Amino acid sequence: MATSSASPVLSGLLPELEVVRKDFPILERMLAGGRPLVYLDSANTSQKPQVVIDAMVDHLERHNANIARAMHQLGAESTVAFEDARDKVAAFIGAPERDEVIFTKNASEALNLAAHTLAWPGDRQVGPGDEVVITEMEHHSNIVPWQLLTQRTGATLRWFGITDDGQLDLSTIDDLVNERTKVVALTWVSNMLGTINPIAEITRRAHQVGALVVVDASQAAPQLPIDLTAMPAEERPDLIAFTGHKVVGPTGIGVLWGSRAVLDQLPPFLGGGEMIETVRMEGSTYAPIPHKFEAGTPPIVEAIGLGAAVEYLGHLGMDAVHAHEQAITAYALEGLATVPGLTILGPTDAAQRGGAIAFEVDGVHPHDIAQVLDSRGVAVRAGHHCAKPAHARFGVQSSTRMSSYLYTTPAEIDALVEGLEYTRSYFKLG
Amino acid sequence: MATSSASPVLSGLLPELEVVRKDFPILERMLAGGRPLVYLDSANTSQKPQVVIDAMVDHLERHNANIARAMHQLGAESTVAFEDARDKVAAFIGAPERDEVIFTKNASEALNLAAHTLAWPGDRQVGPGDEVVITEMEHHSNIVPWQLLTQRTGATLRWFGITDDGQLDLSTIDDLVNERTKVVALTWVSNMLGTINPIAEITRRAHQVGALVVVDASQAAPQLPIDLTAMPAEERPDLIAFTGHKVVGPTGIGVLWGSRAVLDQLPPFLGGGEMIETVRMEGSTYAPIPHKFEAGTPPIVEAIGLGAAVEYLGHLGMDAVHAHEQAITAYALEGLATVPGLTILGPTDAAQRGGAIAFEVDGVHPHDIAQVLDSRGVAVRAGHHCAKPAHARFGVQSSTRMSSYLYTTPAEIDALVEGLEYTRSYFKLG
Amino acid sequence: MTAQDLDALYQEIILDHYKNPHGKGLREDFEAEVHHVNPTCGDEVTLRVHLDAAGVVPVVADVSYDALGCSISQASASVLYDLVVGKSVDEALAIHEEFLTLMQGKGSVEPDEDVLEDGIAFAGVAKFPARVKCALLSWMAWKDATAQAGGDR
Amino acid sequence: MTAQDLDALYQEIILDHYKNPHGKGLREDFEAEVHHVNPTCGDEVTLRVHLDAAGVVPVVADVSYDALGCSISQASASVLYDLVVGKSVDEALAIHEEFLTLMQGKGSVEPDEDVLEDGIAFAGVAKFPARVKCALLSWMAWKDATAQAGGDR
Ligand SMILES: Cc1ncc(COP(=O)(O)O)c(C=O)c1O
Ligand SMILES: Cc1ncc(COP(=O)(O)O)c(C=O)c1O
Repeated sequence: MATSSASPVLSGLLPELEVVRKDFPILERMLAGGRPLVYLDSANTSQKPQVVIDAMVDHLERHNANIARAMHQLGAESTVAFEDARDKVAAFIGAPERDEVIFTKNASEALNLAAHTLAWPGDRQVGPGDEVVITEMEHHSNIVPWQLLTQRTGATLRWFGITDDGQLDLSTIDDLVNERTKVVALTWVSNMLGTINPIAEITRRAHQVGALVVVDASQAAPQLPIDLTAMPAEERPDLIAFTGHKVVGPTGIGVLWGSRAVLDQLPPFLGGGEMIETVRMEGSTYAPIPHKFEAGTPPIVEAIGLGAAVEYLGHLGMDAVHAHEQAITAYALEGLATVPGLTILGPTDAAQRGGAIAFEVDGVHPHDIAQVLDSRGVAVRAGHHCAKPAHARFGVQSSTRMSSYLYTTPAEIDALVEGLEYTRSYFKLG
Repeated sequence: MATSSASPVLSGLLPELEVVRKDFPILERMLAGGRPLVYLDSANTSQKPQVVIDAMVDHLERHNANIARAMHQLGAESTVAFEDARDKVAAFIGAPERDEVIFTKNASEALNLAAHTLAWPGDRQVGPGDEVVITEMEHHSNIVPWQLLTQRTGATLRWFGITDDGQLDLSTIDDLVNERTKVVALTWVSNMLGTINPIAEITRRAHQVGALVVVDASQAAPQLPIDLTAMPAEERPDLIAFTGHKVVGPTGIGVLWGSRAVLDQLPPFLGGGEMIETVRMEGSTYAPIPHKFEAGTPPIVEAIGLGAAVEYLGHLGMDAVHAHEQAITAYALEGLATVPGLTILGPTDAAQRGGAIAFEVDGVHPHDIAQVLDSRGVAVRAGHHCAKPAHARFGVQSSTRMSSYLYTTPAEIDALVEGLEYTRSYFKLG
Repeated sequence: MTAQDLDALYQEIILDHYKNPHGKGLREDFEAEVHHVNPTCGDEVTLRVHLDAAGVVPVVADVSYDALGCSISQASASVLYDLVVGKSVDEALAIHEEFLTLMQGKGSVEPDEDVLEDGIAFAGVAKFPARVKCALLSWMAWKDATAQAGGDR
Repeated sequence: MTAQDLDALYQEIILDHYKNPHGKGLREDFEAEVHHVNPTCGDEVTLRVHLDAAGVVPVVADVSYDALGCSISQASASVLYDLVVGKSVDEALAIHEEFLTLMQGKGSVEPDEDVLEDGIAFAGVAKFPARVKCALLSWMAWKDATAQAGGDR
């Protein structure tokens, strides 16, 4: 199936793709029925290279200890490994300061950290009369926290709509983002439509009215080179969230990057060990960032795994990863267009979108498509992909989504397209 | 050093201790200077048996996929493995219902989940005039969340004091726990003093006045057999928190157990994917427990590691683990008593305490003790152990803490005691 | 899963019900209406129950529904309609119980064709944990609506 | 670490200052008082700075302090006292700079005995990241207090 022998040669693919694939043990997996795995669900979670797994195992087998608090050799090794991981993540996104990188458990916690701390007294507190702006194409993890915040504080939630071709409808921006706007929270790359949003432009406008900009980079970080330091300050978001398991790292780890100025303004979120300066029963004072937002024992081995992951991506080069994604996406868009009755949701120009492609096939429900594909070893996602409002916007209740990553081959896309044809015949759609 | 040949034979030790130790790869580690590791910092974090590491590696190399949402074979495997881990954790604590087990990132998040959700509208909301009762011997992670809750809601924080011999001072219980009390939050086993608190008695009193009882079981779960179902309802806490990395599991995973009745009363905490029933831009409805409190991609591989960990403990038998801990603790208390100028903080009867033993040595600061011990391969903790108020209660600013676990040998205790004698001579204390 | 498993899942009977669902649509006579969602995938059903309480035992006079979902969830609503309408509420609840047992049996329960009729085609679904929820969506909604209509006293 | 490392860390000079700290205690003449904590371990220092601004350049007239902490943090406060009291604020800040460079050098910086005097004994501490904070606690407090007293204009 997914061997290079059968692959067409596309320009833009990662050099030595077959060698890169060998880094990922799971890609050798044979599924029931003797089929090789064709993993096209990377926007859901990415697979892990051996070096990430090995970094975690080495830590657990040789260096495991709690960090910061421990005054012995293992504790020192563990602390250094954990803080090195922070350096690596900071380098990965070009963070102006390494202490601006906060480790959370996933992107959802990072986004909730932002939304929760804005509810409590502080320079940025959101209250009645204030407005929070999101978009209709957000993942639920960037919708529900803001619904809870606005419901609980009496603020108003507003949102950007989506155009028919799957872009944010910016025609209303001057109305939506106004002097009452306290926060603009939006995704960089949509996990359903694939749309890449104009973060710089929206941030500039939001900053003009003094609003905080929170960017969900969960789908951007795996695919786009990010260099926060290189961004002009007025176009640089204030807070950025992403999740470890989508950038070839483990589960249990996410990142909130925030500018020091903003993080210093936010009150603490989770309280507990490590985030304090001093504790008395009558009251406590808090440590500076990043510790202020890292209560309790952090995901140590997970941070170390994430450090190895972003280093791995760095070695491949995020430009190369992005080019690969675009080449595969273009090839997939072409292939999918040959399937009768198939409609793509979102932009159809590979250069303007991420690698997640959601589609419908007339006459077959997404679950049934995913099930038939699965019987052929092809793993895709079916459902609402945690983006119900975006689905509702297009009048569909669910869709099928294929999503590639740096290890995806053109032959795997061929397997998908063949699988879809087989699905149509299985359900007797002429 | 830590070999069985030199060990005295104590009754109560785990059978085949040397074989058990072979399960933990890190225990073979040689430190700088060619010294074997003597790890006496298990109350800080425990070491991991090979089976936990292997379970994680197998998942990452062969079954990695996101859970619940995925409709393919890997997704099904991953979901089953994750939910099996929930079953194992439920069995480990004798939970009345497996869906009452919520996965968090650590104990701190679990305690914050409780404290945060009590701030928002719901049947249990805490407000002005209400009282929250904690104790002076809590870990910071069970102090700061309640300080934040009471500060933010206008409620009052009160606390149990500690007697001179390191027990909770219950003489004031009828005053402290009264009809204004909404929450009583306390630790089962102190991580500094080792005290085991009378959870049943305090819960009974709290339930009489209708207060919610939150128990921090971070130090109890590793050491004491827990069977929630066997507890009389009036003595069963409403919420219990513990952390994976102290029960031979990985970092990045914690547990909040709560009775369904109480969890159903609490509003959502983190909002996002997986915790919803349906999402519209105008508002959302939420999934039933456990998902309601598990927003976003959970710590999947960490839950699987934790499942393997509690299964491992189950195979050893928590009664046997507890007996081992008591035997080692008794031996350690005896050995420490021979060191001139050494004072133990907390109860000195091994049968009435957990395995963490904090102490002072006249004329040497805890950091210096820990440093000298480290030069001999003996890993202990020095500082306030995230229990500043308990230290302040005894007029000390920091202490040295040794903490054993199921893999600790009497010979390791001997190494500690010898190390302390060496420390005294190093600092020229007669 | 293999191609064989696939055929076990998608029995002809299921595909027939999917293409031509019985009793579909929302009708006006009803005592209770519920809306159930499968949060994992978003499948939805709105379902109404109409009970006839005139006789000695209440009878399921109609089950009308509007469902969005996959072939399994659509077909199971259609089979539900066939199996319960016209039965006494007690009989219908017994059938519900039997179907539930089949679906939760992980493939180890032998279905009774006399009771479940076309429902036996779902035996293959029981082997796919991810799809069991699809098959049960309308059945759970029906039980809920029946309880709200007072049918389960 | 090895026994050798241990001796590099605990130089005799450090142990002497620890046993007999110079300038310890809080004295009444001061323009600024600060309280610094090492959150990791809880070590604390309360430190007062008294500047004499009568002359052309302000001079550090006194540094008085009360500290709770390990041998390293106590000894470094004592050495701080010796090194800065009597110096002009500018000189003292230069010494501070030099000490900071030494401590952050991970063991690769060669200390200048003419400037740091007994402070060179801390060269061994620089190899122990966990202890660098101990050595710097009172020095950071002094800088902060000096700034508050207007000494760093
Ligand atoms: C009694 C107690 N509570 C809470 C915690 C916090 O656990 P974690 O740091 O894993 O959140 C600890 C351990 O550090 C503890 O000993
Ligand atoms: C755009 C987007 N935002 C947020 C998330 C949430 O990430 P996590 O589930 O790791 O918290 C995801 C992935 O599920 C996503 O695709």
